[in-house]
Amino acid sequence: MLDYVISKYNFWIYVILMMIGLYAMIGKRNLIKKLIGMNIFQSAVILFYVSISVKAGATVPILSGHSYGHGELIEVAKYLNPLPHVLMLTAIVVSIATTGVALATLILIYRRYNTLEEDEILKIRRDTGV
Amino acid sequence: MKLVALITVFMTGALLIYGVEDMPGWGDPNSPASSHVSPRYIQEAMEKTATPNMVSAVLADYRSYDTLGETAVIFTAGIACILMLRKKRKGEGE
Amino acid sequence: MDVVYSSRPLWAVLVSMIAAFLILATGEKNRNIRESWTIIAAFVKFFIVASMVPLILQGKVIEYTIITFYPGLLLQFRIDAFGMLFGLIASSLWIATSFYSIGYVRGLKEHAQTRYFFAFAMCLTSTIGIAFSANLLTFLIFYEMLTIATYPLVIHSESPEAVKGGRKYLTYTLTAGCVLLFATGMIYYMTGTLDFKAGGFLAGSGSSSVLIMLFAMFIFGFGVKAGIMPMHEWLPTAMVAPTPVSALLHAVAVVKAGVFGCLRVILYIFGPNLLHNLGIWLIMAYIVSFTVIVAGFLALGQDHLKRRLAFSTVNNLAMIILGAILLTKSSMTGAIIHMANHAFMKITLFFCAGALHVKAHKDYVSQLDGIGRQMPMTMGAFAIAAIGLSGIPPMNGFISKWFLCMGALEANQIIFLFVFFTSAMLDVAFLFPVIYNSFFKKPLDDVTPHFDEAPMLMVIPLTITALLSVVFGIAPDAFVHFFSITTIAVQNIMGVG
Amino acid sequence: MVEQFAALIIVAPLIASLIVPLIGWRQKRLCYPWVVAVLVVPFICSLGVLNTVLTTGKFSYRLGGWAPPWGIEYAIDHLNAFVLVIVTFISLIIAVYSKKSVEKELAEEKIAPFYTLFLLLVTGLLGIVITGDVFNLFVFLEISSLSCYALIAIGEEGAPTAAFNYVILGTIAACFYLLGVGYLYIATGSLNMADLANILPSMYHSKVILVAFAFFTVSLAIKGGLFPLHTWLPDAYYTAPSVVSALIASLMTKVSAYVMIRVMFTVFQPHFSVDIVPVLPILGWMAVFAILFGGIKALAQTDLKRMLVYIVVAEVGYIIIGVSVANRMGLTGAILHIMNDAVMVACLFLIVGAIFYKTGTRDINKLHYLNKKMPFTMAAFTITALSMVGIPPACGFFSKWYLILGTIEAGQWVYAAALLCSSLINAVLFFRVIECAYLKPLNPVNAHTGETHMIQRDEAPLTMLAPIVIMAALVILLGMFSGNIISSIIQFAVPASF
Repeated sequence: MLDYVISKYNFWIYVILMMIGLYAMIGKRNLIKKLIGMNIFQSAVILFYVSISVKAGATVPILSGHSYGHGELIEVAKYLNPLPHVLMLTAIVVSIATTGVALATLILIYRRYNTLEEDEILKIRRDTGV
Repeated sequence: MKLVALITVFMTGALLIYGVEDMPGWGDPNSPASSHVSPRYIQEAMEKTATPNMVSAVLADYRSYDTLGETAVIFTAGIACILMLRKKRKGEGE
Repeated sequence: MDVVYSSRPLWAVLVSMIAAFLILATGEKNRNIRESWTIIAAFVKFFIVASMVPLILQGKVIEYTIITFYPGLLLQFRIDAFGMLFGLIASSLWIATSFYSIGYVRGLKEHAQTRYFFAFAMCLTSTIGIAFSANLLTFLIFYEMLTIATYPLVIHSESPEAVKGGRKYLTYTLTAGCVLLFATGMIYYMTGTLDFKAGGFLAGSGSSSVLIMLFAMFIFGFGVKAGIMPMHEWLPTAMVAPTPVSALLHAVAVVKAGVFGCLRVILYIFGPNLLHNLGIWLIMAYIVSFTVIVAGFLALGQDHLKRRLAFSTVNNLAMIILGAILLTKSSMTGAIIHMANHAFMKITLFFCAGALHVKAHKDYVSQLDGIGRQMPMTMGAFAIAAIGLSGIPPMNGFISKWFLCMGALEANQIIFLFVFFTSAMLDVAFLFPVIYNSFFKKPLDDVTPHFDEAPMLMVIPLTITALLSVVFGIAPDAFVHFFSITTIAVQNIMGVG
Repeated sequence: MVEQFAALIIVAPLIASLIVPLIGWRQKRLCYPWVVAVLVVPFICSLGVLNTVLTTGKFSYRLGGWAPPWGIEYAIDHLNAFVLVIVTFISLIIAVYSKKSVEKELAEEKIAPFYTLFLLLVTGLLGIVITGDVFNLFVFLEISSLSCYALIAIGEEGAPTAAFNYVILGTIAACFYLLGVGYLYIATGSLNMADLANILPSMYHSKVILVAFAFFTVSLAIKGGLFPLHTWLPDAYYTAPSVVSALIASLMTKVSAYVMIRVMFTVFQPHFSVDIVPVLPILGWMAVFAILFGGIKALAQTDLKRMLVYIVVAEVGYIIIGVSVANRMGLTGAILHIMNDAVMVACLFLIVGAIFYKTGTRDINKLHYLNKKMPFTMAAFTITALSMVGIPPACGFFSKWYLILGTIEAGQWVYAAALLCSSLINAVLFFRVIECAYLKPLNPVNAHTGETHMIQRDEAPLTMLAPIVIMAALVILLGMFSGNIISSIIQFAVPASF
């Protein structure tokens, strides 16, 4: 049992992170906290992907000097899986872009309501009848 | 509301952990992820793309279309910020 | 059965649709041109329809496929004798209604005349489409179109009352449409076909409880338009519509489409044999008998002339359905021929009501004392039609009643014979006082004591329809061979059964 | 040659979007013609692609020449060729329409970035539809989402809050999707749809696959606005500028529905989605509630646009019902409804935009005499409304017909009842509007305002009216030719195993 838990501890960590992030996104009333939760969530997903690429005993997927020779068979087990890294480079960019757009919306909201507390915004909107 | 959020979160978490059970162990070199598509990248990247860094090779060549999309995402975000924020400054100036 | 492939059915349907758009394009400014489109379309339509009569009389069927939606789902026209009969009624009476409408709307200086004529032409398009449909899907498509095309006519006056009537009308008909859609889907799922077939095609395709449920759904769906109680509520309310619309609604297009649908279901989808085996025909017969009697009594209580006629319509439609559901040869003949006969008589009555409204501004039975002296032609026509409706020879109503009564005897159900008799009595009771009052009672103060008729555009059509009622009573097969067509239709149905 | 068409569908609007800011820098007025001209290209290309698919069957386009599953491919079959045509055509029409509406609703300096994002949004949607790679789909999903967030945020009062809610839920959806992709990848090692479809059947009972499927479903249900995950949708669609509402309301949810069909029946086989996971009944019931909830909420609205927004919620349910009955008829109905609903919803939103442009109001009770003021717009509205109610020969009838046949075949009476109910609710909704617009005010107090003096015709400008009329005509035409569309395209788009 313990072996089982340890052998997959990368998954437990990302699941916990993801739950924290998701809770912040749904449960928190402050918009900035929601945004932070979003980032935690995205990071959890990124960690999950990166952990997929790990192979025991392998190194980063960059060919070192001596294996530059032509025709020489490259041993697959020696290098990490490069694909998740690539995907996550894209995902990181996406998450930054999302954060940026979300922050821009928050600026718009703050300019209009002077607060980032969801309850207060709702109250203001109710009071102004919109 | 908080309760609903908690329930949702725990359900999601439980679902994810449920899935973990059938996953290959961490770092298993024979897992499908490491054995189906990726070996070819590791073996061929140098030969086909003349790039020792496989991540770069995949990023900029095999899956360069994703990267095109990625730059488009950044461009979108930039323009999005311009669209959303630009007017207000002008408005205040007037 | 020989099948003739021809695009004439399509043109018969399309001509009024084309006219509708021409009417819309011409608009309010060129009224005479606009009206001429209506008239031209009405005549062209009638001639196209009539031109196909000889083929029908030879026992042939005319078919035209427009679009195939899916294997077994076609938009297709097929004219059999029964469809032809309905098409003939609708298209011939449209001519009369067109002239009459022009007189009516101009006489009252109605607003939104373009919309009125547009909707009218669309109504006729859908009605002929219904008459010529080869299958249930095509039928349904035109049936729903008819629902919508009639709506602008019901709310024509735009008064709160009319809007309310319109809402009620839509509520009833659209609900019915949904039920029909579902029932049609069921039939397609069960049999893979929707083609009407004389004598029915459903036998053996499902358990009897499913079939009974389907039958109930269809009767509900079509019964709404046909005014079977208790789904008749919308009909008297929709009386706020202009009179030519009421005439069209209650004599030709809408309610007849409902009845036509009921008959299609009874005779061409389920078929006499199946209904006999299921045993629901008798229940159904009792339900419509109830409608026949109750509608008659309700008509007695109405002072508003158009409402009185509306209940008379409910009464007569139920009688047609009763004839069909008795499932005997004579009763079917009676039912089908009564569709035509009732149309001519009832449209005359409504025309008369409209003429009274336009000329004398009278809407209530109690106001009609002595009006016969002012408007003898109108009231004469009214008298003819009323006599016919009561089933007194030599009017055409007699012929239908005769066959219906024969049918009741053939079916060994004496009780329905009494239903027919009672209904005839009630007809006399609620129509004859109108005639008596208008001719023999002392005129009211506001009645002009000398001849002062409604516009000729109104009087001539109503005279003609009244005369035709007499002609068809003496010679049921005159002109367009209503009787022969009916006989062929009945033979087709019974031949299979 | 035709293969290059496939690439052009994405590349043309993407490159063009880069140029829009430059054009806007010099001359703002030129942004509009540029966008319209550019959007013609993907439309023509998608027609070419559809034609190729129809004549020679499905084909794939390898980006950069790398063979799948190592590289990314466009996998084009009947289904996405069909959806591509819908997306390109509707975005083109809405672009044509946009000119006046944008000029009125947005400040001048926003026009160039607006059109840039407009093109990017279209690019994103097209990218989602055309790709054959699950991760690539995510990237384009994000392009479309990001541009969508921004376009919504610049709308009227309350738009930023609505947009932020959408950002949060949209990101949850995107991350769930990404998790789904990750789980699939960890189990199979592949990202290519066709490759996945080959590998997956052997491991259908793996829990990883089940979880991946669950995450895909939830994610797409959020993106598609399926009840009860629709909470972001009404506010976002309502507050967005008219043009944006039209574009996203007609296309976003439909594209999500497309992806759902793609994932359920291409990546996973119908055997899995239908027999192994109990997801379809759940989706079906969600759809039933979506239809009823959307309809009832719509009934409570007095604002025309808000009413339409809730109708969109209900219409999503239609498509999902078609998917969830999982038979040939139902899916035919669902795919047909993707097209019909896109056209109808776009038309309705365009009309509301035009009414707002001309009268400044969207209040249903203030639409009196609109038939005199804007006869063509109202005629188009009537046609589309009838189609929504399901009156033949308008297209709405036919999708409803196939959907109902599907539910009957599956023996799902409740679904059928929901569909029929929704017809009636739509009838109430739309006839309420039609009554207000066509009939004299019922309230006698208002009667004197319009009774005597003639109402002048005051129709929307041609750039707005022409798209509306075209869409209304399409509503009828697509209905009339639904048979041809089904027999030549949709019957091949439905997975063969049904």
